[in-house]
Amino acid sequence: MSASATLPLLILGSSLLPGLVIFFLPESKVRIRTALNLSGALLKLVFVGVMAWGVFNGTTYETRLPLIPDLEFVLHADALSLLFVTLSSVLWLVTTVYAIGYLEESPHRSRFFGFFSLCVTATVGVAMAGNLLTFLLFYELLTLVTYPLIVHRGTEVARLAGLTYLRYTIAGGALLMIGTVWLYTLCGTLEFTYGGFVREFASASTNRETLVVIFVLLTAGLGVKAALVPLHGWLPQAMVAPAPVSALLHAVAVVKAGAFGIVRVIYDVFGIEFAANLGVTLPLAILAAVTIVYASVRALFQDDLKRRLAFSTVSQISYITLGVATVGPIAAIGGIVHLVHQGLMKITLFFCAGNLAETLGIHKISEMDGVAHRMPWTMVAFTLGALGMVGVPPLAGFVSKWYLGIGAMAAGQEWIVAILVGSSVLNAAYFLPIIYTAWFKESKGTWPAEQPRGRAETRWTLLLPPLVTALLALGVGLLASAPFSPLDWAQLIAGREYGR
Amino acid sequence: MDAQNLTQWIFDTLTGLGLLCLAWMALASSQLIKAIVLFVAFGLLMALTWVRLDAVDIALAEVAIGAGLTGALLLAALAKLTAVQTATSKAAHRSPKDRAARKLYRMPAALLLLVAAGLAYSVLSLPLNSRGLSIEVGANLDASGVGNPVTAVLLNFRGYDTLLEIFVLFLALLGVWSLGSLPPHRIEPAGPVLNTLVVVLAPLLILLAAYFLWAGAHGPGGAFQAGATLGAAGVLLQLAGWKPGPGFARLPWKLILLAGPALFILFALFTLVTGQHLLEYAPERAGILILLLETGATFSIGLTLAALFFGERPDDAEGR
Amino acid sequence: MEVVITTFPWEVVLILAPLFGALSCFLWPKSARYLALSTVFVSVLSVVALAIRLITTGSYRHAIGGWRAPLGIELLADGLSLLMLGVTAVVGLAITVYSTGYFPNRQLLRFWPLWLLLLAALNALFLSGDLFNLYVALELTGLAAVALTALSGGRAALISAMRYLFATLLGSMSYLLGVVLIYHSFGSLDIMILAQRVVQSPVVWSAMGLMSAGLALKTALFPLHFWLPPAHASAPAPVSAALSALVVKASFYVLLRLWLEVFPPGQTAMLGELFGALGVAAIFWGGLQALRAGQLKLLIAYSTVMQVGYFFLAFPLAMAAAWCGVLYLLLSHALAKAAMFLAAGNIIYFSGHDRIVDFDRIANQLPMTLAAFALAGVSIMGLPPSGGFVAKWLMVEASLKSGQWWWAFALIIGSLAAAAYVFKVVGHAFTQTTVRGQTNAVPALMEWTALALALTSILLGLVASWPLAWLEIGGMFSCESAR
Amino acid sequence: MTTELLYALVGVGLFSLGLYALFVRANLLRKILAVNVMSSGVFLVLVALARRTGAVAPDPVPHAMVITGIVVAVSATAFALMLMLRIVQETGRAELPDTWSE
Repeated sequence: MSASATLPLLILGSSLLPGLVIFFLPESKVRIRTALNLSGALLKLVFVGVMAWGVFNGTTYETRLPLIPDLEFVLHADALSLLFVTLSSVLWLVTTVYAIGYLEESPHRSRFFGFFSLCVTATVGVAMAGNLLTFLLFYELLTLVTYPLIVHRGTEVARLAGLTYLRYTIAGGALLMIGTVWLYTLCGTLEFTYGGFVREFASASTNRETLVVIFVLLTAGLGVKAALVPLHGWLPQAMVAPAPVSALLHAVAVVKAGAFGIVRVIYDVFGIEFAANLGVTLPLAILAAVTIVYASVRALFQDDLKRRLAFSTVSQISYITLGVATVGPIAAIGGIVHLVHQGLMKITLFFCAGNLAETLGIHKISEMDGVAHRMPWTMVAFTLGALGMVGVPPLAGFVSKWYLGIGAMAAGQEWIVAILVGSSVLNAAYFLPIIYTAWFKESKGTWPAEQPRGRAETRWTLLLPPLVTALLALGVGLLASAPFSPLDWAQLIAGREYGR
Repeated sequence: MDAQNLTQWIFDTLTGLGLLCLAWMALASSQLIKAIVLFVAFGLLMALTWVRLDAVDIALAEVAIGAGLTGALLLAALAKLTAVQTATSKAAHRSPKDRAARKLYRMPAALLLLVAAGLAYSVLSLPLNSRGLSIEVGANLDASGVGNPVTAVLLNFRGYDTLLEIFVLFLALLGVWSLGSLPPHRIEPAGPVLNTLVVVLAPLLILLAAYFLWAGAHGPGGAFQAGATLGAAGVLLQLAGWKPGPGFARLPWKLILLAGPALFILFALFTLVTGQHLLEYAPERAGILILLLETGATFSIGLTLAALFFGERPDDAEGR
Repeated sequence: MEVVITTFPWEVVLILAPLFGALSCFLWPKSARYLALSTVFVSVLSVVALAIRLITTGSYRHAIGGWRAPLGIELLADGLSLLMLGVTAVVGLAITVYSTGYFPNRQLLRFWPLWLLLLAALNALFLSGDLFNLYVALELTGLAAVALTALSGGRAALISAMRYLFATLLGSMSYLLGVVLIYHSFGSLDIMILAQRVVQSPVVWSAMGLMSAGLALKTALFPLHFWLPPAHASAPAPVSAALSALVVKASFYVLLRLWLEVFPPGQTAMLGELFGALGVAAIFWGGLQALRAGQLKLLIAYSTVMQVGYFFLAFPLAMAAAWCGVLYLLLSHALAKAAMFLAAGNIIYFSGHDRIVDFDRIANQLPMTLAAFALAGVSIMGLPPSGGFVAKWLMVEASLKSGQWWWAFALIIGSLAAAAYVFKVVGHAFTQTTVRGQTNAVPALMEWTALALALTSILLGLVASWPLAWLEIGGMFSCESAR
Repeated sequence: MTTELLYALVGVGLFSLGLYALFVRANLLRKILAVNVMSSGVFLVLVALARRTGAVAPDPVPHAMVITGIVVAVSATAFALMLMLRIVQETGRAELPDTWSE
């Protein structure tokens, strides 16, 4: 097998094998486990780097293995998948470091890190899937391996949350499968191709209604993980999981897989023009807009910090959908780049929330008075992330929203701009108070459950990750126009999808 | 039609009706003992029917196994049933279930009539004469090594069926033995009359078995009939109050028990290593091989049937 | 060497070895365990050899006693039988290994000969090309299965064994009457000969009805499933595994053979629709009962009822993709279900009960067992990557292709129900409340066996192209040309 | 109607009768009898129809099949009877309870 065919497998293996090994490690072997985790994560970064360079120089990486008669297991790396792969492998490294610190002394860590690695493997698989079958395969795998992470705590609440999660995702998977098989019976292929494969294979023979139904099935199946209203119900409940899990779930793994899937379906399955003249993009855009507004409003009334962040995720993730559903290259750029930006900002926020909970036992916003004086660095990171979410220049969020807005104008859909403005106001309304409380209110002096204080405000393993991600979020905003910046990639992708 | 045909026809009709009536009475009678006796009678009438249908081999098998041994098994079971029921502390209260069930199954009854009608119709739609495989059998009878076509089919043409079927018998014994043992119970010892009868009858039966075994090659008879009569001898001995000791679960007896299946398997393995087809006998040797097989089968069948009549594993019976 | 493998009658070994093993286990109980293990090992090897022979030389027949059909009985080795023999060998090996640890000694002695006879019966059945011989094999299978069910000797076990016995006897009787009618109208018992001779007629109608009904009863197709859940739930775990994984499949295999080769196509359509409808009913009913079940083994048993429903969905579709899908389902279900029952056995062995709500901490105490259960569950609910997924894919594809989308709908609903009851168990296994009652350690071998089976059922999802290719040996249908 | 068909019909009758009794009777011994009657019915059909060979001797293959069948039947019966006795020992009744659970 040639190098270009093995590299995708190596990228999968770099998290798969450590995960499998870790399962069989006894709890006490902390060092080996940590070593395995970190080396796996670093190795993956290296491989991804190599692949990025290759793709930039026009090498095509593709792995094909037989799976079902006439249907292959295909991994390949185009610009879009590379964007997602890079994001997930970077954030996996950071989150691993964080998780190691976060879970110190807690039970069943082998199990936890095992599934953690599998979770990333599945995500990377989703990113590199070369046809809808392979995508479905990893998408379902993702469902299965995240379940143990959600019920990790083993409380009754966790069990029920896990059940809800499965109800949504398994049902979604079923819809996705029907859609996929149906599409296959019509087109005889499932290969992702620029501009979509449905157009040439199906448009002649089959009637449009069928295709619309299939589109609905697929987007509904993906919308569950992408938390499109009204399919978002599982997300806030999944908050019972340990902080690193929620961080990964919200920034990279589950939610992103859904959004990424929608992007794939619209661009590489149906093709944007074809989807547009099927007349399915506008309803999708409207649904996304509704989600954005509704979730922001819900977020306003949450006192529990993680729940507020959860609803914020629901709203922010729909920017991606909105971006691709707005037919037009510029909006597309905004949506695609938000895949990365939202990830960086949101993971920062969850890390910080985790720190507050872990060090001071703070879970509610009402308990945060003056916490910034107790944990300044954490709150700096938090503030950066929050402001980014609101869309304050020159932070990452601003860039996304800017392109979305311009794109909407260019596509002649001004109403979207109104949505953006409105949602930004709402974001401000639910983030700024937190920042205000944290920095300017008098602290009550005592914290719900304070851990013995070390030299730093908390363990460095907990402090470093949020700072790194916050800086990244700042960086991608500042250096947006630099080569290899997410924005640069997004432009490349949108260019290809719109055939320029 | 002429007189002979008429009488035949009357005879057939009466036999047929008799079979149906006996079966119905056996299944409907209120007391179990009566049911069993009627069932045995049914078996005997079946035997008569077999003779009428020119199936003497089956008639013998029916008398020996169908009516004889099954009857004995049933009676023994009934005796044990009452014994066990009294032995177990739990009260054996009758339930009105039969009646309830009958109500419940009115519908199926109607449906069943339909099924029966359909079956009858399809049977009637069969062609009035067909040779089946009789021609093929006749053509190859000389090569089979025996003169009796039924034995030829059983031991040669379709010997594989017989192999599996001997294992079914063995399996039944294993199953019965694996069910463990019943609580202690005693069946009424036979009276002096029976005892003397046994003394006379048992040897006779053994002789009869030997005859059947020998006759099977050319005329009616064969391993099953022989084995069954041998089994009957064993049953008689037990009726006379004789009990097999734990030794009967030990190797030598086990070997006799397995004589039939073991011989079959050995032959099969032999044909396998010599590169022939499974259970293939050279025509010149077929006769003797079949007789050998039948002898083994006779012993195992007889012993197995006797053991089945006794019920639990001899050493278990001791062990309690 | 090559020549030996491609000419030696391995199918005969597959029948004789277990029979011989059963006899020797009965004669020398002291060394029964090793005799049994070696027997099973031999049969695994001969299946491999048979596979090589079939792949190189194609399907073939073995005239027993040198008498060709119609006078004699011919063994029939093709892709379909190879598939069934293979799964029997694999599952059989696993169960044999597992049983050495599971049973108390006294039961173990009684288990071996019965178990080997069951294996022999199954092999004989999957190889037989003769209707009456199939009847004898069916009886052997049924009696062995019942005897094994009653092995533990508890009240529930005995009662359910009795019910099972009546069901299986009734099934064989009905089948036999069908055989009688077929024989007397076409003058042969050999499947291949009948394939040419059978033509539509009232006799064939009733024969088809009788045989199908009898076999459906033995396969526990709703509403004839009443005997299955109690039997599979109250038998010892390894036996339950064998019953669900292999015995149920045996009668279904016979039905499939008759359907594909004997029954005239014109006549099967209506019955096919009926089978499909009953299959759907089975899926819903089985799923519902499995969800309501409070005990693990009962849950798994009802899951079998449901999966049997899946099998019968192929009849109305009656196209290559559907047959391949169903056969692949047989394969993966056998492995997965066996793994599930063995896992359940571990849990019972460990905690002395199988009440699902009290499974706290199983995830920590028996991680490998739970992993086995969950992985098998993935295959049962047909999620990728697993054999179950491939099967589901093929069947859904077939039903959408033929425009009969409602069967696909039933399939999907079924897999959702399956997910629900599998995760009901898994969820309770993760909870952390303190464990009541004393526990005893499970031998590692038992845990590994269950896990190995489960992994195999997952692996089937990744190597689907080979088994599906072997299935085509003998050319009953082609999975490639399915589309 | 010929002898063969007459007896074949009787066989069908016995089969149906046994089937009915198997459903309706609760007592296990009766159920076992019913199964035996059923099998006798099947055998009767098998042998009766084997006599349609006209003048020459009947087709021997069905005869062999029936002898095999009889042995299978007696094996099943013996096993069923022992199973029944064990159930009686456990429950005190020769009947199957409606619910199977402990």
